[in-house]
Amino acid sequence: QAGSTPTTNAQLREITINLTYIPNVQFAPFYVAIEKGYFAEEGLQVKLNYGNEADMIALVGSGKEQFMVASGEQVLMARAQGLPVVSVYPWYKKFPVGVVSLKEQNIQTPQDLKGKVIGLPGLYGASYIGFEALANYAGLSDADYTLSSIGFTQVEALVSQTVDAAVIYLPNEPSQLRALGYEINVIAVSDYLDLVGNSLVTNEETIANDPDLVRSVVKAFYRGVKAAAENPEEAYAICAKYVENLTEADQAVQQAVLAESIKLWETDPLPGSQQESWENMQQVLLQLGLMSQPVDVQGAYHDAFLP
Amino acid sequence: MPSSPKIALEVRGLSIAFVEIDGSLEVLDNLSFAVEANSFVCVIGPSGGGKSTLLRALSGLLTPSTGEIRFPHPSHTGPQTGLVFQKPNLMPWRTLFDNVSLPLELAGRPKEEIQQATQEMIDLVGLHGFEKSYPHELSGGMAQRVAIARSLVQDPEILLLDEPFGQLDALTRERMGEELLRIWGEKRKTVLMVTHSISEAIYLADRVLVMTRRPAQISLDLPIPLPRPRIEEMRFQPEFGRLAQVVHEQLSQNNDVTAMPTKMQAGLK
Amino acid sequence: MPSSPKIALEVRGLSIAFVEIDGSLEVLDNLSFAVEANSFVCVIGPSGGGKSTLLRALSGLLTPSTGEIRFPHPSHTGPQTGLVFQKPNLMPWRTLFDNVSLPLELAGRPKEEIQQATQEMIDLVGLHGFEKSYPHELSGGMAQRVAIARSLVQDPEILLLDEPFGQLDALTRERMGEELLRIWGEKRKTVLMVTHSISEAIYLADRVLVMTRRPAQISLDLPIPLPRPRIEEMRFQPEFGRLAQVVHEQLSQNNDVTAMPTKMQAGLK
Amino acid sequence: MKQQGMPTPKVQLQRLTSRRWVMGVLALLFGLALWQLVWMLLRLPAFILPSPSMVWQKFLITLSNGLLWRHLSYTLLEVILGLMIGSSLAALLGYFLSKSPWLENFASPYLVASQSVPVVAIAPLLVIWFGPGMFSKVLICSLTVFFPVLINTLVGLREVPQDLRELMRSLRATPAQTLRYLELPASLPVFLGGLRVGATLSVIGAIVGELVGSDRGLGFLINVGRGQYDTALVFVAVITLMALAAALYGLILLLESRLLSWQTWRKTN
Amino acid sequence: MKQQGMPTPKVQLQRLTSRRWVMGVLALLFGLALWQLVWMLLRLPAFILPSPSMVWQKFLITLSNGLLWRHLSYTLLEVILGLMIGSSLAALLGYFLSKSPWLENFASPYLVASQSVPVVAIAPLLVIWFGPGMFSKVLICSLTVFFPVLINTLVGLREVPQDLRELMRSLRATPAQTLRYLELPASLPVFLGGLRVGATLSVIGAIVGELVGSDRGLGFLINVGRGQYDTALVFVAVITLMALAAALYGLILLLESRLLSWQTWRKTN
Ligand SMILES: Nc1ncnc2c1ncn2[C@@H]1O[C@H](COP(=O)(O)OP(=O)(O)OP(=O)(O)O)[C@@H](O)[C@H]1O
Ligand SMILES: Nc1ncnc2c1ncn2[C@@H]1O[C@H](COP(=O)(O)OP(=O)(O)OP(=O)(O)O)[C@@H](O)[C@H]1O
Ligand SMILES: [Mg+2]
Ligand SMILES: [Mg+2]
Repeated sequence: QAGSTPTTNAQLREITINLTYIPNVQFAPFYVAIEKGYFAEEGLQVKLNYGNEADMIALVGSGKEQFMVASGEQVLMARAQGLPVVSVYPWYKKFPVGVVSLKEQNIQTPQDLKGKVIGLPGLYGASYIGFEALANYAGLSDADYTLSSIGFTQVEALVSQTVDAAVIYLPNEPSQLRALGYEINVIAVSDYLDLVGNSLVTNEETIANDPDLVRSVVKAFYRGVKAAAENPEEAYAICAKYVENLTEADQAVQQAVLAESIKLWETDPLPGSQQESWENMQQVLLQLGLMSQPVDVQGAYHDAFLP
Repeated sequence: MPSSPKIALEVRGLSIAFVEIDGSLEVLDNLSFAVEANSFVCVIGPSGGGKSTLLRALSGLLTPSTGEIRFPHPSHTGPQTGLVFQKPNLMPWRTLFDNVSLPLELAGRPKEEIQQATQEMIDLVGLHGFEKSYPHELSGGMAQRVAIARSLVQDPEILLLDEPFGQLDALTRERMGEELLRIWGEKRKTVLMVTHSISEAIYLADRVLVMTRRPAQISLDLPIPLPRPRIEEMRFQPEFGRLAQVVHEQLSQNNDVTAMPTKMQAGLK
Repeated sequence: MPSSPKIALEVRGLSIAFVEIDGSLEVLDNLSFAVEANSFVCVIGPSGGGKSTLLRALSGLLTPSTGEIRFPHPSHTGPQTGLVFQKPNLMPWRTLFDNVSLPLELAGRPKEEIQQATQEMIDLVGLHGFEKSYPHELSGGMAQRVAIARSLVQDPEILLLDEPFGQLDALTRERMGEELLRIWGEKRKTVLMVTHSISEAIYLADRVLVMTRRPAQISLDLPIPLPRPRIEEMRFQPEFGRLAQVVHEQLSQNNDVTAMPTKMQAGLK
Repeated sequence: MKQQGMPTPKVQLQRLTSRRWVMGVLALLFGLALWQLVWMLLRLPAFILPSPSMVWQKFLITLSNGLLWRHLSYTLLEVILGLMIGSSLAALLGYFLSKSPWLENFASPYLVASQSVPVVAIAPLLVIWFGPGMFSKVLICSLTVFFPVLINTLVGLREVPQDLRELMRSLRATPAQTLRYLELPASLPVFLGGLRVGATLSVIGAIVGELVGSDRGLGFLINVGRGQYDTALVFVAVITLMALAAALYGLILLLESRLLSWQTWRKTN
Repeated sequence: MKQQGMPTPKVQLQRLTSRRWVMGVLALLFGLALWQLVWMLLRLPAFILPSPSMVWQKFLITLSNGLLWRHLSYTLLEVILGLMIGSSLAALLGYFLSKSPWLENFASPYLVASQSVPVVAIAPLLVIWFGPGMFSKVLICSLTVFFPVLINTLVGLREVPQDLRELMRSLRATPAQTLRYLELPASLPVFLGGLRVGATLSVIGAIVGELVGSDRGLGFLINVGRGQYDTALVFVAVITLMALAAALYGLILLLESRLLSWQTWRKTN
C-alpha cells in the first residue's frame, strides 16, 4: 500500500523517490504531495522506496536512480568520490543533529560535554559529523570526551545511564524522552553553526537531460512541504495511510516528532542554498579526514529549479 | 576339572523378554544354573536361541525381566566379568595395539605395565607386527583375535566368551583354545564360553550346558569327566566320541529337524 | 562332481599387495586357478591369509596389483557374481525383509516377484516371523543367515561365499549346507566358498583349494571324488576321513606349528 | 542398564513426542512466569520491557486488524521458499562435491569466502541488484541456510559406512541407486542436523533481509515498532518469529523421528 | 574400484593437503582474473566496482599506515575468543542435553527461540547491556557460533555406535572415560562439521557486532568505507574478513585431517 498514488491516470509518468530507513512521519511532505495530487498535477506517478542512504547515493550517483533524500555531508563525500549527485532543494534549513542529555546532567552548552561519555550510533554518518563539528566549534578535542558507539539505542542508553549524553536526530529521541516524562537538555548543532541538512537530491545527468522533470518534482514536493507545515493535523492523518501501525503507536510522540520535524523545514519563502553552510560542511569533513581533497561546493547544489 | 565347590556365578529363575511391536519375544525362560569358581563351562545351542542374551545379562548389559544373577564371592581386585562380544567391536579410530590396551588404560594402569601386558597379549594371539594396523586393515579372524586379546588383557575373574573362535581357521582355533586353557589353568579363572563346535566344547570344558530353542532353557547339563591336561589324542578316544554323541543328540532333539526354528513357533505370544 | 569342462572363472598370476606406512603387505602372490562352470569349490586357509582379499578381488571390489581375473563365458542375464561378505553387512535402517529384498529392488524387479522371492528366501534360512525385525534385534547367526538369503535372492551365476556359516550352530550349519547344495544342484550355479571347517569343505565341494599363509599361494588343489548327492553317512566313510586328513596335514604344513603367523615373518618387505 | 529393545519403537515414539510437547508447554509457561516476575520486580519503563499482558493485548490488536497475519504470512513464504531452495541446492552441491575432492578443493575457498561475509553487509547490495521485493529476501534466506546444510551433507556422506558402500558395489548399484538406497538413508541423521540449524537460520535470513530493506514482513514490523517507539509491537513481532522458528524446528524433529524411527532403540539405553 | 588401503595414510595426507593448497591458490587466481575481466568489460565506476589494482593499492596503504592491522587484530581477537567460548559452551551443553532427554525437551524451545532472533536485531540491546566494548562483540560472536556446534554435538553423540557403548559399559568405564575414550572420538567428525560452520559464522558474528555499534574492527572499517564512499576500503575490509574466515576454516580442516587420519582410507575409494 505504501508508495502507490491514488490516481489511476494512465498518462502519468512513473518515477521513484528513494527515502531512507522506513516509512515515517518525517516524510509527511511526500505523502501529502501524493495524496493531494501535487505530483499527479505535474504528470507524475511517484513510487516511494526505502533503503540505506549510502546505497541509494551510489545508485543515484551512477544514474540507476534519479531522486532521493540525502544529508548534505553525504552529497559532498559522494562528490569527492566522483559520484555526481546534486542537491536541488534544501528541504531542511537546519542540520537535524543534536546532543541530548537528562536534565540532572546539567549539560547546557557544548563546553559542558567535557569529560562526559557520549553515545552515538557509530563513528560515521550525520550524527558523528554533526557532533564532531559541534565539538570542534566549542574547542573540544578528542581527549576531552569519550565516544561510545552504541548503535541506534540512544534512548535506552540515556535512561539506563550507560552514557551521559547522546547524539541524536532532533525530531526523534527528544520527543520520545519528553513523552516518557524525562526532563532533558538538547543542544542543537544548528544553534552554533550552519551545516547542510537533508535535501532532495538528483544527479547531473538528470539535470542535464531532463530539467523539466526535476522542476516538476521539486515543485510538487515543495507544495507538499508547505501543505504539511501549514496543516500538521491533516498531514498526520495522511501519514497514517503510509506509515504502518501509526494509529496503534503512541500518538503524542508521533505528533511531536512531526511537529519537531516541521520546525526544521525550509518553507516560505525559499532562500535557496547557503554556500556558507556547504563550505562549513566541507571544512568539517576535511578536518575529520573524511574527505582528502576539497571539492567545488558550488557544484553540489543547484537552485535553478526552486519555485 | 571342578576342584572347589565355591560358586562364582549363580543364575536363578532368569527370564528375559524383548517387547516388540506385535507382542513380546521371550528369549530366556526361567533359567537357573550355577558356575563353580575356576571351572570352564561351555554353552551350546541353536542360532537365535538366547546365548548372547544370556551373556549380556551376566555382564550387566541387560537387566533381567525376572530372576536374579549373583556373584556370591566377588573379589575386590580387578573386574568381575570380562565379555568377548560375538562381533569384534573394535574402535575404528584406534590401532590394533590401542584397542587391546583400552581396558588397561581405563583401569589407569602405569604406562610400562600397559605397554608390556598389551604386547604380550598381541603376541599370544599371533598378531605381532600388526600393532599399528587399524581395524579396517585386519581380516575377520584377526579382528576376532584382537577382541580376545582385549578381554584377556584386563584379567577379569570371570571370562564370558561369545563364540570367540567363530572366524578362525581350524588350526588357529585349536591353538587359541590351548592358549585359553593355559591361561585358565595358570590364573585360575572362571570361564563361560558360547561355542557352536561340539568337539571344541567337550575338549575345553568341565561342563557343557546345552540350551533349547527360544524361549531358552537348559536341556542338558553335561559334566565332562575327561582328565586334565587335555591333549589332542583325547579327541579320538571313544569317551570323547560318546560325549559328542550325547550333545549332538540333545541338540537335534531341541532343534526340531523337520523345520527351521521360526518366530511363530517359538516364544512369540 | 565336475561334469563340464566349461570354465566359469579364471584367475591368472593374481597378486595383490596393500601399501602400508612401513612397507607393502603382499597378500596374494601370483595366484592362478580356474573354476569350472557349475562346480562347487571350497577355499580353506589360515586366518589373515588372504581369502577374503581373493573373494573381494573376484567380485570386483579390489583391482589386482598384477594379474587378471576373467569370466570366459559371461551369460547376459543376471549378475555375474554374488558375494556374501564375512560380516553380515546389513543396512541398519532396513528391516530383515527389506535387507533381503535389496538386490531385487536394485534390479528393478516387479513388486510381486520381489515379495514372493524374498519371502521364499527368508523361509529357506529359517527366519520366518522376523521379517519386520531390524538388524540390531537379530542374533549373530540370524544376521548371517539374512546375508546368505540376500545373496541367494539375486540369483547370480557365480556365488562367492566368505565363511557364510561361521556363526551358526552345528545343526543349522548342516542344514544351511544342504540347502546350498540343493540350490546349487537345481540352478546349476558355480560356487566358490571360503570355510574354516575341513569336514564342511569336503562334504560340500567338488574341489578344495588349500591356501598357504600370506603371501598366499595355493598349496593344494584337491578334487573330492565323493559321489553326489552327498548324504550324512559319507562323513563317517574312510574316504572322507582320508581326504580330511590330507587337508589337515597340508594346513598344518602351511601353518608352521611352532609359531603363530606374524607380519614380520610373512610378506612384509 | 535398561532393558534393551524395550519398549517397542512405535509406542516409544508416541511417548517421546507427547512428552516433548508437554515439556515444551511447561518451558513456555515457565518463561512467561519469569518474564512477569522480572517485570514486576524491576518496574522498567514499558518502552524497555513491556509486561506480558501489554504484549498480549498488542498481539490481539495486531491479530484482529490483520497487521500481524499480513506480515507473518509474507515472512513465512520467504522462509519456506528460502529454506527449500537453499537446502536443496546445498544438498545437491554437497553431493557433487563429496564425489569429487578436486571440485571440493577448488570450490571451498569460494564457499567459505561467500559465507563469511555477513548477510547484513551484503543485504543492501542484494536489495539493490534484485529489487526490494520478495526475490531478494528469498535469496538472502537461501544463502543463510546454504552453508550449514552443505557442510552437514558433506560430513554425512563421508560418514556412510564403507562396508555398505562395498555391498552396493558388489550388487552393481548405479550411482543413483547408491544415492537412494545407501547414501541418503545413511547420511540422513547428520543431514537433518544441518537442516535443523538451517531452518533456524532461515528465519534469521528472512528477517535480516526485511530489516535492511523491505516494506513487509516481521522484520519490517520490528523496524516499525522501533521507529515508533512501540516496544510492545517489537515484542509481538519478535515472539512471532521465535514461534515461527520453533515451529519449523519442531517440524524437522518430527520428520527426524519419523525417518529415523529405526534408531529409536538408541534412545532406550 | 581403486586399490583399497593404498596409498598409506601419511603419504596420502600430505598429498591431499598439498593438493588442497594448490587448488586453493588456483581458485584464488581464477577469481582475481574474473574480477579483472568483469571490471574491464563493464567499466563500472570505481565506487561500485574498483579494479583489483586499486584495491591492492588501498590494501598496501592501509597495511603500511597500520589501519588494517589495528582493526584486523581487534576482530581476530573477538573471533577467536567468541569461537572458543561459544563452541566450548555448546559442546558442554550438548553433552549434558544428550544425557538427559528431559532436559533437552525443556531447553530446546528456549534454544531455538534464542537462536531464531537475528543478531542484528538484538545486537543493539547487547551493546546497551554490556557496553560497546569488546565484551559485547565476543558475546555476539559466541551466540552465533553456539547453535550449529550444539546441534552437531547432539547429532554426533547420538551417532556413537551402540555396540561400542556396550563395550565401554562391559569394561565398566566411568562417564568421564566413556566421554574421553568413546564419545569424543566417535562424535568428532560430526562435531568438527559443526565447528566448520561455527568458525565461518563466528566471523559474521564479530562483524555484525561491529557494524551495529563499535569504533574498531573490520566491521567498523566497512562502515567507514561505506560512509565515505570509499569502495576500495570496503573491498579491502571485506576481503580481509573473507581471508580470516578462510584461514579459520582451513585450520579446522587441518585439525580434522590430523584427528581423523584413521579415516583417510575412506577417501581412497
Ligand atoms: N535388542 C533386541 N531387541 C529385540 N530382540 C532381540 C534383541 N537382541 C536379541 N533379540 C532376539 O533374541 C533372540 C536371541 O538372540 P541371541 O543373540 O541371544 O541369540 P544367540 O543364541 O546368541 O544366537 P546366535 O548363535 O545366532 O548368535 C533372537 O531371536 C533375537 O531376535
Ligand atoms: N584394507 C586393507 N588394508 C591393509 N591391509 C589389509 C586390508 N585388508 C586386508 N588386509 C590384510 O590382508 C591380509 C589378508 O586379509 P584377508 O581379509 O584376505 O584374510 P582372510 O584370509 O580372509 O582371513 P580370515 O580368515 O581371518 O578372514 C591380512 O593380513 C590383512 O591385515
Ligand atoms: Mg549370539
Ligand atoms: Mg576373511
